[in-house]
Amino acid sequence: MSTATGTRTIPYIAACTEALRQLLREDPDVFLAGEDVAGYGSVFGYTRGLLKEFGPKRVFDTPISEEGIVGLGVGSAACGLRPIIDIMFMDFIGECMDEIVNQMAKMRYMFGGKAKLPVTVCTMAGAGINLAAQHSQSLESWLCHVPGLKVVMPATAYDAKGLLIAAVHDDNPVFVIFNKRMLGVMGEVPEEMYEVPLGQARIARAGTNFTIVATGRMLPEAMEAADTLASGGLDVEVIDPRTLQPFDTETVVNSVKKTHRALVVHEAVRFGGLGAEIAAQLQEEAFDYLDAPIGRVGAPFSPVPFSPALEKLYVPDAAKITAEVQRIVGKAG
Amino acid sequence: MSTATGTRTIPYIAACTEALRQLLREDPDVFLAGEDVAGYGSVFGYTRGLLKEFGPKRVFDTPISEEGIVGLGVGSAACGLRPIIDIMFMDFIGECMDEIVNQMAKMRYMFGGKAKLPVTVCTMAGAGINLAAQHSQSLESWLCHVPGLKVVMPATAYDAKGLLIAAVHDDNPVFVIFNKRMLGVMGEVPEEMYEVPLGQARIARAGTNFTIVATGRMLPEAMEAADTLASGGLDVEVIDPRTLQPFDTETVVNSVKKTHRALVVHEAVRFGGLGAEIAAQLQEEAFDYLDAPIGRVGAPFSPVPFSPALEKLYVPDAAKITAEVQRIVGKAG
Amino acid sequence: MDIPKAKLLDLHERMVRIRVFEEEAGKLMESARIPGALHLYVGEEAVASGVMCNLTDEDQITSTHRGHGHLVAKGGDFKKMYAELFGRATGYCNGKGGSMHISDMDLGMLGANGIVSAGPPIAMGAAFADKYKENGSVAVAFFGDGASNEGAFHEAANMAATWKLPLILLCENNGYGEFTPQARHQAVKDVADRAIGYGMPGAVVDGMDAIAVYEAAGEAIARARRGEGPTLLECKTYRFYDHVGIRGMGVSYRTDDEVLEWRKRDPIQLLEQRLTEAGVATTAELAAVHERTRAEALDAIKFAEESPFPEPDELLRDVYYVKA
Amino acid sequence: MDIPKAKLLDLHERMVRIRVFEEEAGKLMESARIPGALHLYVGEEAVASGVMCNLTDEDQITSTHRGHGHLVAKGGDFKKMYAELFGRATGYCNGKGGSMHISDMDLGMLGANGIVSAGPPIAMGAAFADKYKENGSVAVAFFGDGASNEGAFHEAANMAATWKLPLILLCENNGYGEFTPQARHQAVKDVADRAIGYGMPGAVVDGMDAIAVYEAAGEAIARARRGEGPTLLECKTYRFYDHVGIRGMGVSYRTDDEVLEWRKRDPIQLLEQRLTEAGVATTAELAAVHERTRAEALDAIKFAEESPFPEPDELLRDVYYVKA
Ligand SMILES: Cc1ncc(C[n+]2csc(CCOP(=O)(O)OP(=O)(O)O)c2C)c(N)n1
Ligand SMILES: Cc1ncc(C[n+]2csc(CCOP(=O)(O)OP(=O)(O)O)c2C)c(N)n1
Ligand SMILES: [Mg+2]
Ligand SMILES: [Mg+2]
Repeated sequence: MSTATGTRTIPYIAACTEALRQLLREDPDVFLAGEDVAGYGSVFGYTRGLLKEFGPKRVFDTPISEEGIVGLGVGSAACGLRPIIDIMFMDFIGECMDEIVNQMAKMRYMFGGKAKLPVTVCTMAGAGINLAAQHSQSLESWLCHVPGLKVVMPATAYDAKGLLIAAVHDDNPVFVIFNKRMLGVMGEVPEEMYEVPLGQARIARAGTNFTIVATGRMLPEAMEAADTLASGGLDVEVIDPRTLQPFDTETVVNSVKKTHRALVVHEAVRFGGLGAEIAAQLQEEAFDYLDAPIGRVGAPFSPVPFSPALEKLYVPDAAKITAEVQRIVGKAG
Repeated sequence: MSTATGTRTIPYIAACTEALRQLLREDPDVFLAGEDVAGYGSVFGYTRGLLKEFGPKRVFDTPISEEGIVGLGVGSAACGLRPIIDIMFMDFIGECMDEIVNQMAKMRYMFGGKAKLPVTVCTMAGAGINLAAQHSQSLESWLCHVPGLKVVMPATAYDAKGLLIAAVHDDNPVFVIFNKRMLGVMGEVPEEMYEVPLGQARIARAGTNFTIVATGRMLPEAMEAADTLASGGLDVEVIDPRTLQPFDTETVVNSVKKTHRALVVHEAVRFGGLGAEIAAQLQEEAFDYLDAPIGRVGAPFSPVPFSPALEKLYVPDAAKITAEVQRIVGKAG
Repeated sequence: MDIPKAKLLDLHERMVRIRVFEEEAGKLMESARIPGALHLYVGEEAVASGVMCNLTDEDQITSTHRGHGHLVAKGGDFKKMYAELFGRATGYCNGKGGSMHISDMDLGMLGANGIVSAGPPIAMGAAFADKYKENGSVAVAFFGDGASNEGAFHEAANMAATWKLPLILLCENNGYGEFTPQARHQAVKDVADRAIGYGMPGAVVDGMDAIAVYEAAGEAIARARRGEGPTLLECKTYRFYDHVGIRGMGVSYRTDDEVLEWRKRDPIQLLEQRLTEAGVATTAELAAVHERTRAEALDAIKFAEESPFPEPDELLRDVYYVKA
Repeated sequence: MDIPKAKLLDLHERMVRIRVFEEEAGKLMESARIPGALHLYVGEEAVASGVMCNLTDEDQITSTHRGHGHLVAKGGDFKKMYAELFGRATGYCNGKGGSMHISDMDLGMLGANGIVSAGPPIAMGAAFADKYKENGSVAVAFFGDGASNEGAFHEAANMAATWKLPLILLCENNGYGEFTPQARHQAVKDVADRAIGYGMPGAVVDGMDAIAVYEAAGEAIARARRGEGPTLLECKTYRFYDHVGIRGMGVSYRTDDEVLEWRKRDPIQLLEQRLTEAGVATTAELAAVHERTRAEALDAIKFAEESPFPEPDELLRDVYYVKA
């Protein structure tokens, strides 16, 4: 695998940039717009160099106007372009939820199928770097509840590139939710363009005794927990849904039918998070196979605190996942 | 019960108006603001007469500026007033989600407990009267996912009055989600002020064989389904959570421990709706008591269609609930 | 008037088509033959028609909750429109949109919209696409005086001005945002004044004078086509019927006098008077337009009412685009 | 200058307090002694100080992501401020807010804010409360040139004007919205021009001239206190350090020349020059202010760094108000 032609080990952030570059090269109707994505290359640096290569017609900065920015995406997509829109922090989607939910998501349906909206929205979620309550949220469950949207959350460099390309190639509105703490994570990434198909989960680690479903930044934590648990004799299967909407129920259900126990992990607040939906589906689809209730690990029911002393208690991690698996396994007796 | 002093049978809408009137009379710091709530008495008519009694200082119309309207609520509440804010249709909260989620919900926490925000937001949810995709949504699960907010959804005239009063008396931001199809529903309502305590579910119908948890407009549908099922020998308990956040898990869990089977019903889209959270909690808390998976009935995964021919297929009703209970009971064998 | 006769007659016909469409639609609503709520455009015909006479099918518009007039003026088909109001499978949106989401992408009509001020950002995006493709097209965002207080308007206006997009922000100021008079929802008299804050030209036009609208919109549109950027055009107009339907919900918020005063300036009568005075058309010729339009409307209503409802499988269709 | 000497010295002291607080805070960030990101106010001291010299603790302000300066000028306590930046239990927000949410409700400082343009709607609500209570207080919303493009600003401005609220919309135009120069985020040169569209007065002030800001803000505030409604005041200013921290992230978006040109108009030096020339204070007296402030800051930093972190149970506290 590591010697496949043109595959290098590069950081997640470079995989994002490469995907954008290739997408912009591939199709003159693709453009990239957002706050400080051009001149500055985004505050996260993931669009650096693109203005230089593609010029200000294709890559440009917008005013600080999230509702307008999404409107730019909706209107131009409806007129045949293929916009890539950046909403700097996921926390800011509250500024443009109407445009996302009542326009972008519904236009096609409301117009009886006569509109096509190939628009991609990139945004950055996640806590853990002391940015406090308004720059740390994971709000994907809002979007997943909205018919008409697709939502992906890449957890590896490979998926960051492949999901972003698939998102832009898709003829529907797709949200690509990156995680700010993953930008430096290294991974093997082919040089050429490739798609990670939307709607397909990945078995990140095969196992037989227990299933952990982990999204985004929680994937490496779950992998670490699985290692720890392995030394205790539990052979954990770890699944990365990759696409959150449409959700690949089948892969997860099949795993649980085999392992009989599962834990869902996400960074978002536990109450009302996507984990609730996944747990609900699992008990619906695999009820007779379950030896224990489906567990859920997510953030506690509070805003994200600034103090490092509290934030480290707030964000789920391998230790919490391990403990929760052990509790469930214990319970299952 | 029907002869309690000062109790009359009045419509849900009149219960709302009465609560507002009594709240405005009780406390000079209470005011009511929203689009066309004063001169016109709201497009739903539930604030009619209040301008006349309280004058334009206490009851007034705002520009069409949802973000500003919520800001009015946040800023004035932080400065000691007790605002009641109306967001005409729940579909419009996308216009003010930032103000709701990043300001209203978090200010107290971010300021280390030094702010108090006694603000109530009233809004109208629900489909079924051919208002199409942007005037029919039930988006409560977004709000329930946000720490710092409380959310109630009255399903009877009694609760409309009592929950609204409790919401305004509460020193936290509370959303009161009415349903446009319930405004004419009659119920017994005491004349005097009373609170329906936030966070307490109500057993709307006691039963032993099966639990239906139904919110808002789905309560009467669930009651009808329970009647139908009773004639088939199934003694259904129906629970109305009344408050969605904080959710009264205990009442629901206790019921399920007794009945061993449950169905959660809401008008919102099923995927990612509050039903997912309730189902997830139930299987966590009552796993060993369950004879069948927790079922969920909600709207299908599409925007709300305009055509009556489609909308009647879209909105859950007694028939769908009955069928789903029968399916679950059959499955449970 | 150095406007060609054909153009003037075109202008007139569009106005009559709106009027007739709306009167019949209003009756359908009041008699509950159709479901849902209609926001009628009667009284404001000069605005949509005056603007649309300057556009082709390649130009885009975004509309409002009061959207029938815009679609009719842009060339909307009565049959598909009425069928949509009836919620039938033959409607513009297969019955799934209804009055508030009626649209025709082929005519560049990007939808009526149930969200106040949702149009400007979308039209701004459309104008961006026009500029990007250098196709010489423009986009027009219709919105009301009430809508001008939404943040969405502000953001779209600023972006359009900053990027010199071929966008016309077309404010239909009918004096009320729903039931709230303008003076109680904004401190300015002219929404057009807001143009100054974005660095674009703004102008006020008599929205009951179809020719004035035609000419002012024509200038703004020409300017946009020349790549000189957006314009905020405010047309002072009035809705002759209520906010919703013909009689509304029976709560009075306008005086009878005010309504009568405005009705005296009926935009169709005003234009007809000018056309006959100028010898462009005879009274009989103009009356004939009304008549044949009425016949077309009644015929379309019949078609609509006889059309089938969408099949159940339509419920979940077109939530997403699916490759064929 | 017919401003009392005490007022002038007060103005100067507030500016110095901001400068010193920020320089030390910047060092703490660059040396990673504190977590998170800081947006420093250095260069803009005249604005916060000039405004705040007109306010009492009963007046409210809302701030921005660049909020330390506003809190210092409003009388913020160095110990509680630094402790907050350190994420300690003794901080203003018990360590839960940090730089971007630093606040002191007792001083009427309704929070720094991580959401651009979140301040104006909240300040508008505060101004509404002032009017409602007829307490003679005013609210001031600070916001940037970049923030003036958000819909939230627009909605708040329109509401304040419509209701004649005692609100000052105080634009700190430092020429950049994050890294985007003003000319690329809006077509107007003066944000103050937007006032016209709301029907309120607007004015441009030299934001490096503390006395000019003091006087212009004083007028607007007096007007608001008289019940005559809001004003949009734009102060042209500049941030001497980067958008985030002192050196930022090393991507250049301003020329060195531009920065140097603005630094020549250091607002503190400008004021000190005027004060000494007018004989209001000697150079030594002014220097003493810097010195004692620096000592206070270092002392406060020591206090902060020695303070305990919040206990784990603080995590779930104050999500809701709970009756005692
Ligand atoms: C975001 C949003 N807020 C409120 C409404 C409810 N509403 C529908 S029409 C309307 C009035 C719009 O006024 P204006 O823009 O002047 O248009 P007009 O009806 O006068 O043509 C309102 C408030 C809505 N549909 N969307
Ligand atoms: C709603 C929102 N959008 C974007 C950002 C990211 N952001 C933080 S500061 C900033 C620039 C603000 O510019 P301006 O208002 O001019 O203030 P300045 O930083 O120049 O003081 C941006 C875009 C944000 N915090 N909130
Ligand atoms: Mg209007
Ligand atoms: Mg700035």
